[in-house]
Amino acid sequence: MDIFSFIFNPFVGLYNLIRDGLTQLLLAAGVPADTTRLIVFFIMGLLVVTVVLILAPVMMMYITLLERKVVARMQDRVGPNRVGPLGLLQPIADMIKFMVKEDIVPEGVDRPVHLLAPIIAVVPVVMSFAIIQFGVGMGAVDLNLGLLFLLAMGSVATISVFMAGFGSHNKFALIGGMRAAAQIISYEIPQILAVAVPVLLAGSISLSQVIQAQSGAFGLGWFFWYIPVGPIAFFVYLLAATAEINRVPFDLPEAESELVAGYHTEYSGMKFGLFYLAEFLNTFLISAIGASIFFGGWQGPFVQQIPALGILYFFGKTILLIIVQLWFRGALPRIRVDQLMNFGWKRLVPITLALILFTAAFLWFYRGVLLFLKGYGG
Amino acid sequence: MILQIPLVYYLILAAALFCIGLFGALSRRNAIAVLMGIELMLNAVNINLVAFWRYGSPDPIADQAGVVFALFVITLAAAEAAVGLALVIAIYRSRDTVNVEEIDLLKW
Amino acid sequence: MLERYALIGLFAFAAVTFPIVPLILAFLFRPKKPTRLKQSTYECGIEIQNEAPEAESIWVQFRVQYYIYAILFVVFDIEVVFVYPWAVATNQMSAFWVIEMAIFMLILVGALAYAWRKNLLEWV
Amino acid sequence: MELTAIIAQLVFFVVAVLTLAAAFLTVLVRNVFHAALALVGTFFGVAAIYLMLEAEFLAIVQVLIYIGAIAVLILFAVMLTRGMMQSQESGTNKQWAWAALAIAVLFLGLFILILQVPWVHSGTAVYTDTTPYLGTELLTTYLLPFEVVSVLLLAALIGAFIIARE
Repeated sequence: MDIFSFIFNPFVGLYNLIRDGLTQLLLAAGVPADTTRLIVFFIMGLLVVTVVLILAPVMMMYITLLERKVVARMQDRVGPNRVGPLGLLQPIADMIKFMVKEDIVPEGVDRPVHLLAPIIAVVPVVMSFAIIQFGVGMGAVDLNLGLLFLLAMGSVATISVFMAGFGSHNKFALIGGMRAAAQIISYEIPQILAVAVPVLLAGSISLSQVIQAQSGAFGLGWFFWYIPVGPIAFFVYLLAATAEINRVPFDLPEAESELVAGYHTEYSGMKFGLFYLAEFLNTFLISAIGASIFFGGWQGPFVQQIPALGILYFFGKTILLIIVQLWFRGALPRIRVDQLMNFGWKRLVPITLALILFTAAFLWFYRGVLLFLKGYGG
Repeated sequence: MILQIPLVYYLILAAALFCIGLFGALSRRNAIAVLMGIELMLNAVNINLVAFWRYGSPDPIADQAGVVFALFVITLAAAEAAVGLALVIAIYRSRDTVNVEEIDLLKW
Repeated sequence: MLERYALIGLFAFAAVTFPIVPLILAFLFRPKKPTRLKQSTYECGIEIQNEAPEAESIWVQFRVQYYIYAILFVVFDIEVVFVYPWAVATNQMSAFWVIEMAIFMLILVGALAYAWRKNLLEWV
Repeated sequence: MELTAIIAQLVFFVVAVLTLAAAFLTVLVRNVFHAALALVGTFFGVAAIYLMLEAEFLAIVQVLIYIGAIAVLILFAVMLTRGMMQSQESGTNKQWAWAALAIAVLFLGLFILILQVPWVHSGTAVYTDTTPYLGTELLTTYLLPFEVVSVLLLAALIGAFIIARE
C-alpha cells in the first residue's frame, strides 16, 4: 500500500487497509484460511452497509433543506434560517417533529397492511443505494445487471402504493392510491426504455461498465454528448423518473386541492415521515442514476491520475440534477390527469421505441460497416 | 461453491410449491384466488426448468435452454393472467359475482 | 459470482431494519391519547355516513380504465425484458441483430397503435 | 462438510421455508387482498431461489415481471371486484378436504419418485455474466419463438381489451 495511491483515493485505500489488516489479524490468530475469508467478507460487507445506511438519511435530510432553500429563493423569500446557523439544523428539527407527533390510526383500518405500506415504500429505495458508484471503485456492490436490479426495485414501489391506498379504509386514500398506481405504471415503461439507450451504447447492463464506457475524450465522453440520441433519452428519463415518484409537475395523486393527500391521507407521525423519507431518497437516487448513465458518474478530466476527484464529480453532477428537479417544483404547475396519461403513453413511449431502434441502427452502421471497411481498407 | 446443494432439494421444493398452487386452484371459491394458485404452479415449473439447466446442461453458459424456456413460461403466465383477469372482471360486471361456484351458466 | 448477491442479501436485511428503527423510536416517544373523534376516518369535515348494512359503502366503484393501463403495462414490460438481453447480445456486428429487434418492436408498436386507434389510452 | 457448504445449505433451507410459508398463506388466507400480498412474498422467495441457481437475469426478470406487472394486475383486479368481496364467509368451497387429501397423496408420490431417480450432476461453474450469451442464444437458436412472443402479446392485449371493455 504505497502512500500515493492512499492519498489519491483515500476511501478505497482505507477499505483495503482495514481488510488486509483484518485478514492478517485473523490468520495470525490461527483461523483457517477460508473461514477468515468468509469472516472478513462478512465484516467488510457489514461495514459498507452501515456506511451507506448512515450516508442515505443524512443526504436525505439535507436535500429537504436544499429544496426549501431553492424553492424559497425562486419565490423571492429566504427559506428556513432560524434553526441553527443558516438553518442548517432545520432537517434535524423536522426529524424530531416526526418522532414526537402522535400517530392517529382510524378504526376500521387494516392494521398490518397500514403499518407495512411505509416500510415497503422505503426498503426498495435503500436497496437501490447498494449499486450506486459514489466514486472510482466506490460502489457497495458491482452487479452484472446493476441497472436492471435498480429498475426492478423501482417497480416494487407500486405494491406499497396499493397497500397504503387499500389499507387506509378511506375513499380519498383509495382513489389516490389507484391513481398513483396507474400513473407509476404508465411512466415506468418510458423510464425503463430510456435507460436501455445507455445500456445499448455501453454494451453492458452493469453500472460500472456503463460509467467506464463514458471515459472518451479526456474523461468527457459522456453519453449525453451522443447528439441525436443522448439528450432525448436523458430528458425522457428525467421526466419519466420524476413522474414515477409522483413529484411536481406530475404529483397529481397527492394533489392537496382535489384528493386531500392521496394515498397517505390516513398517515401521521413517523409513518408519514417514512413516506417523506422514501420520496427524497428517490429524488437523490434518480439524480444519481441520471448523472451516472448520462453524464458519466465519476468520469471527468484527470480522474485517472487522481481517483479522489471522482467523488467530487459524482456529487457535483448529482446535486446539479437535484436542483433541476427542485426547479421543476418551483416553476411548473401540476398537469391534469388526462394530459398526464396522454403524455406518457402517446408521446414518451413511441419516442423511446424509435430511439432504441435508431441507436441500434447507428451502432450497427458504426461497428459493422466501418470495421468491415477498415478490414478491407487496412 | 453453489453445487453443495444437491439437485433433489430444488425438485422437492418445486413439487411442494406445485402442490400448494394446485390446492389453491382447486379449493378456493374466489376466481382471482384460483388464478393466483395457477401462478404458483407456473412458478414451480420454472424452478424445475432452471434447476435442470443449472445441474444438467453440460455447458451452462453457451446452452441456456432452461433459462430461455423459463423466460417464455413467464411471458405466457403474464399474458394468461391479463386475459384471465379480464374475463373475471367482465363476469363480475355482468353477473355481479366472482364466486366460482355461482358462475355455472353452462350447466343445464 | 454469488458473493455479490450475498452482499445484496445483507443489504436487504439492513434495508428492512432501516425503517423499523425510527418506527419503534417514534412508538416510544409519541403521546398516545386516542379519542373517539380522532379515530374517525378523515372526511374533511363532513360527517361520514357509514350506514350499518353495507359498511362497505366506502368502496366506491371504479371504471375499467385502470385495468386497461395495467394490461398495456404488462405487455410493454415483457417487451422490455426481451430488449435488454438483445441490447447486450454478443453478435452485434450482423445486420440481422437490428432487423430481428425491428420486427419485434414493430409488432408491439402495432399493439400501441391499436390501443391508440381504439382510444384505449384516453383517461375517460 | 466445510463451512461454505453448511452456509449454502442453511441459506437454502431458510429461503425454502419462507417461500413455502408465503405460498401456504396465499392459499389459506380468506381475504383476497392479503392473499395477493402473500403471493408477492412467494415471488420474492422464488427470485431468491433463482439467485441460488445463479440464473441472475431470470431472478431480476422474476421481480420485474411477476411483482412489478402481474401482482399489480391481480391487485387492480381485486380492487375492481372489491364491492362484493366482504359478504361471503369462508374462502374455500365445500370439497376442499378431498382436494387436500388427493394433493397430499400426489406430493407423496412425487417425493418418492424424485428420491429414486439417479439425477445427473454436471456441476460446471458459471464463471461469467450469462446475459450476453442468453441474448445471443435468444436471437440465433430461439429466433422464431422470440418473434412469436410479440404476436402473442399483441393477441393478449387485443383479447383482454375486447373482453374487459365497458
